[in-house]
Amino acid sequence: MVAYLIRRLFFFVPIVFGVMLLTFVLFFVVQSPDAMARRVLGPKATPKAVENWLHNRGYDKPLLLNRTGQAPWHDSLFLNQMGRLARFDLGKSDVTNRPLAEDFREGALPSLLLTVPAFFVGLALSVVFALYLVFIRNGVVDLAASLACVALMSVPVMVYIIAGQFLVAQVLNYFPAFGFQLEGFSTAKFLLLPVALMVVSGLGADVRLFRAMFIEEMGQDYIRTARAKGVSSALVLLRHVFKNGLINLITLVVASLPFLIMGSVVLENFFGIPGLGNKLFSAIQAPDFAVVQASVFLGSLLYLGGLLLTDICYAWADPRIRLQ
Amino acid sequence: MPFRRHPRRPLFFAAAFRGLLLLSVLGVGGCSNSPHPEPLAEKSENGAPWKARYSALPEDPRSLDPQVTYDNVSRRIMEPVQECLLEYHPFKTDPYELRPCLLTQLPVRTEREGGGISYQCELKSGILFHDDPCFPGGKGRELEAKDVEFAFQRMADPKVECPVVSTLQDYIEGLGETFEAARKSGEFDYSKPLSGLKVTGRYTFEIRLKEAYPQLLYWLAMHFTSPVAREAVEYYDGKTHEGVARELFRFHPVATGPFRIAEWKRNTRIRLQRNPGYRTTAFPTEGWEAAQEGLLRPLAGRALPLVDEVSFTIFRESIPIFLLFRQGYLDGMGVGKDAFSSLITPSKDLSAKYLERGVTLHRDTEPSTYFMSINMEDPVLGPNKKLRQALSAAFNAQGYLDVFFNSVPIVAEQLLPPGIAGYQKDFRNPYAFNLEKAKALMVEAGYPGGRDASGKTLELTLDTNGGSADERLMAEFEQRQFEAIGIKVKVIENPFARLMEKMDQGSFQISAGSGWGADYPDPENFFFLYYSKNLPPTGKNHSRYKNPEFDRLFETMATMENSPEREQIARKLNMILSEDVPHLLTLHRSVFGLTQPWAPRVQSNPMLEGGLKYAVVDEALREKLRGDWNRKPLWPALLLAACVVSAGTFALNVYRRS
Amino acid sequence: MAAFDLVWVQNLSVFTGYALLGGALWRVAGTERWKAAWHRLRGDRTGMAALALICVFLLVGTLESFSVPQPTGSRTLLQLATAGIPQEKGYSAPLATTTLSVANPTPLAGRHLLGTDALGRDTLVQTLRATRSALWIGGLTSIIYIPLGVLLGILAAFYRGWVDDVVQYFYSTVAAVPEILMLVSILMVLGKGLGTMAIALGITGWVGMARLIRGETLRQVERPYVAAARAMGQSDWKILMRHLLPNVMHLVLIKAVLGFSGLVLAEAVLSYLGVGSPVGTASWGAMIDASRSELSREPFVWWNISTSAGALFLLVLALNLFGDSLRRAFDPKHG
Amino acid sequence: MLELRNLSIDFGKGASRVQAVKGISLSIAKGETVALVGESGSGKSVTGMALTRLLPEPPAFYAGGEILFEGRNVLGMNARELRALRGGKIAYVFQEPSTSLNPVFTVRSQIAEALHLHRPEVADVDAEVVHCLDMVGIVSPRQRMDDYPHQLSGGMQQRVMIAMALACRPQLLVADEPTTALDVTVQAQILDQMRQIKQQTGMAMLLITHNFGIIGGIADRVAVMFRGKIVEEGATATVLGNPQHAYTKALIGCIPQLGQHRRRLTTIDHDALGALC
Repeated sequence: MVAYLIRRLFFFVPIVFGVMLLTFVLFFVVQSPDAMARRVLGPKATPKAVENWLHNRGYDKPLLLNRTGQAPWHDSLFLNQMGRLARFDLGKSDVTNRPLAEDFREGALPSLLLTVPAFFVGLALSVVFALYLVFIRNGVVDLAASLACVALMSVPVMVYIIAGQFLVAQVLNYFPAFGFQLEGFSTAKFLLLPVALMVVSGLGADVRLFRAMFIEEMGQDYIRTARAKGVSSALVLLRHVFKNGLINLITLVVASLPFLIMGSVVLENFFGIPGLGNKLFSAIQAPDFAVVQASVFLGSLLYLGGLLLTDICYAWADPRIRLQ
Repeated sequence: MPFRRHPRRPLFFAAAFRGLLLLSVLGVGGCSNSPHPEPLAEKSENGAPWKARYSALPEDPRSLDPQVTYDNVSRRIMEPVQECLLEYHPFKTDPYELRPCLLTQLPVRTEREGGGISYQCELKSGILFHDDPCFPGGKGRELEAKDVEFAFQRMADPKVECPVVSTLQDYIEGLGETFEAARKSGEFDYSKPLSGLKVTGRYTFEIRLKEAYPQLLYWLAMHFTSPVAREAVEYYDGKTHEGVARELFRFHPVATGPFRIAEWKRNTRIRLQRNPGYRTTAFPTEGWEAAQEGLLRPLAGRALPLVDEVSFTIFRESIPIFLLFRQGYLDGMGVGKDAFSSLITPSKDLSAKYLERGVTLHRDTEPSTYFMSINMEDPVLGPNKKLRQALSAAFNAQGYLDVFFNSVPIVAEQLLPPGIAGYQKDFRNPYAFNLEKAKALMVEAGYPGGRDASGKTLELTLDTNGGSADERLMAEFEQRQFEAIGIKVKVIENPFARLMEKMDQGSFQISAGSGWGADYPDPENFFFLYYSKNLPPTGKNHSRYKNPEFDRLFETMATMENSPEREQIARKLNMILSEDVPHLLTLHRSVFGLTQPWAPRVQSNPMLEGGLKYAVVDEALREKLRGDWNRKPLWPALLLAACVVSAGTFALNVYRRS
Repeated sequence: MAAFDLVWVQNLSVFTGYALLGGALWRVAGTERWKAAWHRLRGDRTGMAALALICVFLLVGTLESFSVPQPTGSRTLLQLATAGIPQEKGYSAPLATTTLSVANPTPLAGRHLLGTDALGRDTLVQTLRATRSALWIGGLTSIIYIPLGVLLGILAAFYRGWVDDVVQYFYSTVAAVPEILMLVSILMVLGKGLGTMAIALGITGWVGMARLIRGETLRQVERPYVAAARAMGQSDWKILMRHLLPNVMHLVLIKAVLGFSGLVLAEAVLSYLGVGSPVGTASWGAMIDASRSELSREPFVWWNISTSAGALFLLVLALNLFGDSLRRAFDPKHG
Repeated sequence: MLELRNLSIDFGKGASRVQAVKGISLSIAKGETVALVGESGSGKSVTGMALTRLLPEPPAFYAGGEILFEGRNVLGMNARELRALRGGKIAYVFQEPSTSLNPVFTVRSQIAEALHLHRPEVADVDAEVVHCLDMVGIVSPRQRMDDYPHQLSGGMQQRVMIAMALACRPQLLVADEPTTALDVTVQAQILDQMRQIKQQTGMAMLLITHNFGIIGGIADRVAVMFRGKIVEEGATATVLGNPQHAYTKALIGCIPQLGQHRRRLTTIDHDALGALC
């Protein structure tokens, strides 16, 4: 097991390198560092200011390899930055000059406070609904629920948010319709609405998916065996279908776990939650390459972490699998 | 798997009931729906109730370093924290007027022998910096002339990245040379004085210019020239922080303004607290409109600021702003497109619902002009003046404002916006929207019905800044305008930087969405956009307009002090541009703003970015109205609880039945 | 004449698309497995209803896809068909008689069943026209990502070894780059457009398909029929095409149908990100995105969002139901 | 003990209706072993599943007739009674042991589940599980019971299935193609084991198979099913020795000499067996 994990970790190094190279190319193919400086400095910036800005951040160096002959070949923008990332130094924002490690540290907790409850509540609800739909499958309620799920899926999340905020701010007034304060237990009152909306907006697709997965499981021979043993339908679902379905669920769900830390763009924007959700998004728009790069770097580590976690959970949940 | 054969029903109901109680207590009971934290204090030093103002901000300021800050958002925080040498009078906007702030009086202009001009300045004595750990004992020291010198040195330091140094270096002595020298050596030497700024005494200094540049006074009312304490920069940007996390100087301004930053939670809020040592300025005793006499007279001469705290909440989406304003949790808001229809009646008044609440509507016009640039070097558009005039006459600017801006802004008839010297109130654009005239001009231009001699339809490209849904619709609108006179328009949506690049390179025909907001209220700041020595990439003459007559008049006007003669020249420049049409004018930006009954607006000078030191608030009225506006009905809680309980019961039954 | 070329290139490509689709269906229609599936599908009333609905969407999309050159630029068949519906000055509610414009409500030139949008265009017509974007994005992207994903997936599982390593490396790398960055960057390089959007979505979309097909092929390769084919001395290519491909085809089909609705929804997200369909192209995504400001007006403009979301709902629903029916029809355990 | 009277089972409704079982009657007495023989698709497995209404409804639909178990109509039972019947009175062994065992539970927990359901009075569950495994001839059952199904061979898996079926001491064991998925030597062992157990416990058995070859030594009576109907029924020896119906003859013709040479089953000669039918 340990040997397996170590081998996987070695496989990850070239992937991270590839991801960073791809990001670099994608970003600087889209816009030269020059264009980026213009965006940051605004339409009134003079060429001299642009040049100075680029120089201060090292963006005036050759992009991939230094072939000017005046400096060592590795003194290029990409390689310098890879070197920095290899030391886990995330660098500073191009726009605000603030150390990014600090930005990410500050944003992680609010993001997690939003996504973790939403994720688990959503997961639990979807699984319960899906199990219930499998229980009454092929009936009228099942069909109606299918329609409802597709309807939930086709309504964009913005509409949920606007409706939800309107309801809370114009009718109920029970708790704030906007805002965020980290202050112990009462933080919850700010999270109630966004968490609920996140759950609702994800529910349709998840219920459909899980229902399909559980139905698939229902057709298996061992379900027939269990029923032949006299196990009640409810227990067949809760015990046999659920545990086997769980294994499929793990591949889908666990890989996305590390990404909870990245928050949710739309919800964080609408509710003023100071999370990491729109970090990447607004960095692409700003544009702030340093932030994009750091986000992608962390993102790829999280993704690979998710893969590893999936492997481990898989081995834990499915007795047939041993990691070698 | 052990399971209970007989689930105990009563237990479930007990739990549900308890949940219901909890919910009722949590929801309907004491839980406040305020998005704001408690104010910083309950009472101010003199025992009066604490007064706080609540405002909205679209994003975190990028930088609060006075020599760097250029964008509007940062300036809104900068303005109450950091004062400038001069400031705009809060009430005099037509024309705008400067008055001393940190200085004792407006700088005195003197001619130097051997050419060059000097301005003699004197700081008020007894002005203190904010109390801050960077000073010995944590007590703010007195402001001196050397702090102004340090600020000017910082402008010349390439590492600081002052955005206006390349403009000012043309006028202030030694600025450009010092900047270049420091770029070469990689290090700026702060021990060497800057030749353009000479400290002549503890409070006095002299600014030396290479040539006449009356606009310098406006620059002294901007933050780039605001004094900076060297201790603060060294303390916050120093290499060693003894292991303690410290903000950079650009996020921790140490200045002399009426407020200081008490709390900055990224992406959430910024709270400013009154600077107890502030004595620099007082409420003006004259200059307001007669209509405001009742409100402002009692305030005249009072010590500033008038509130104890200003809380900015950061909203990255505009919709919640409206909701919180309705709940009474914001003291003012701009009326964006989204909220417009619900607030403003067809006659541009506030709707009755809000009038009843005591809300007031304000209309603010910014000193700015928006237009579409025409490339004068384009082989089709450049030589064909009639065609440009036809385009101008084909564009329905009022319709554009009606669709996209709720008819709030003013249609631009000339390059200069209102309030700037040279603006002609009665001037009408000779090529304003007139479809018949446009069609006639097309004939004169050689394109009757949009077709050239060979019968081919004229095709033009329109470069836009692609992105939001609104921008798409605007592009489609513009396209339709020109199609009406038979021209086929191809829209190219560009990312912002690409559009800038195209405009710099001159590789466009018509570019939508150009505009210019005044750096300072002077005609020079607008007409230089069409000065032929100001071509891209170094300058901003994106239309690549070259007219010797225009250049000559501009050069004369630029260095003149404001006078009737100067206005005459400005008018001539206006006429030349109107006839030559190097741009299609659209609008002067203006917006509607709302204020709550407890926070009446005292000033509306757009150059002040809020003018928070003059702001007032009636705390008691707010408390009362907020209570009235946030009633909590009980029935939804009961309904929800009933739903939860019945769903639970149902699930239980299903389980038992199986 | 550039416009001439463009119109005919577009018309031709629609023809080609249909021809390819028809050819593919013709090719597989003869096989036993597909015949049986079709037989079962015919008995499935929901499935057939969904298929009919999809065909209606296809018809509308096709009408919008064929353009005819006109004096002021080309117009689509659908535009010509609806040319009688006048354009108004701004928003108007369904069946209203004046515009919603607050400044000056003006009488309408005609009645509009589902109201008009900000520029006064009939909402129903816009929604119908937008079908084309949805189908193009779904269809083109599928043409790009399905062959790519299937081929790479099968190759990786069949050859194992370094081929597998390379394929796995590629899809891990692509999957680890955030999708937003990928899509936005590609669209910025290639420019906005339905075609480029399809390319961008295709480049990010093949990963899921490749992973699925690789997993399934790994299982299939173990089956005796592959060994038997090898023993008979068949070439690798034949084994891949004749034995493995047909056996994973049902998965491809189902994934493609369900993926289609995901792609249609993705267009809405891309519009929110500002890289949606280009100016002049009606799209549900753009309509939904515009609703952000429409919904917070008062009285709020609900007809644009509900019509476009309704159309999206119908298409997604039809695809989902049809996907379910297909799954049932191809399920070997059934019957 | 068990009696099917004129039982008909349909699948689907309306146009797509398929009649899987068309009015069959069959009875099984206490301790008796009946073999239900027919080729795949003849409705024999459907009949087996129908005994405790295991078929998913819909698509299955009981169109007519009755299933009487100890005098009570199974078709009229409610869910609770049916559950008591399944596993408790009538237990099943299915064809494919590798898929019929739940892969994520240990052998112990799968057998224990049946015990919990039908014999809650058993105090030492582990001992009972060991006893059951021992009965089906599993070596060192105490170690084996903590294994997961995939850790066992096909034969072992089928033994576990049988042990699970026996755990609740049912009155009737429905063995649906219990040996088809296994290789020939293991088939013989399993059949042997089943025969022994039957003698020990005295339960009745319904052996469903397409293979006449295996019923000889084990079934008392044989019913032959063809296209949803029972075409021939009688004592095993009679039917095997003198088949009346053409279909039966064809089926038996498929397995030359098997009836006479059943002792030689374990030898290599009958390797071709599987391929022939």
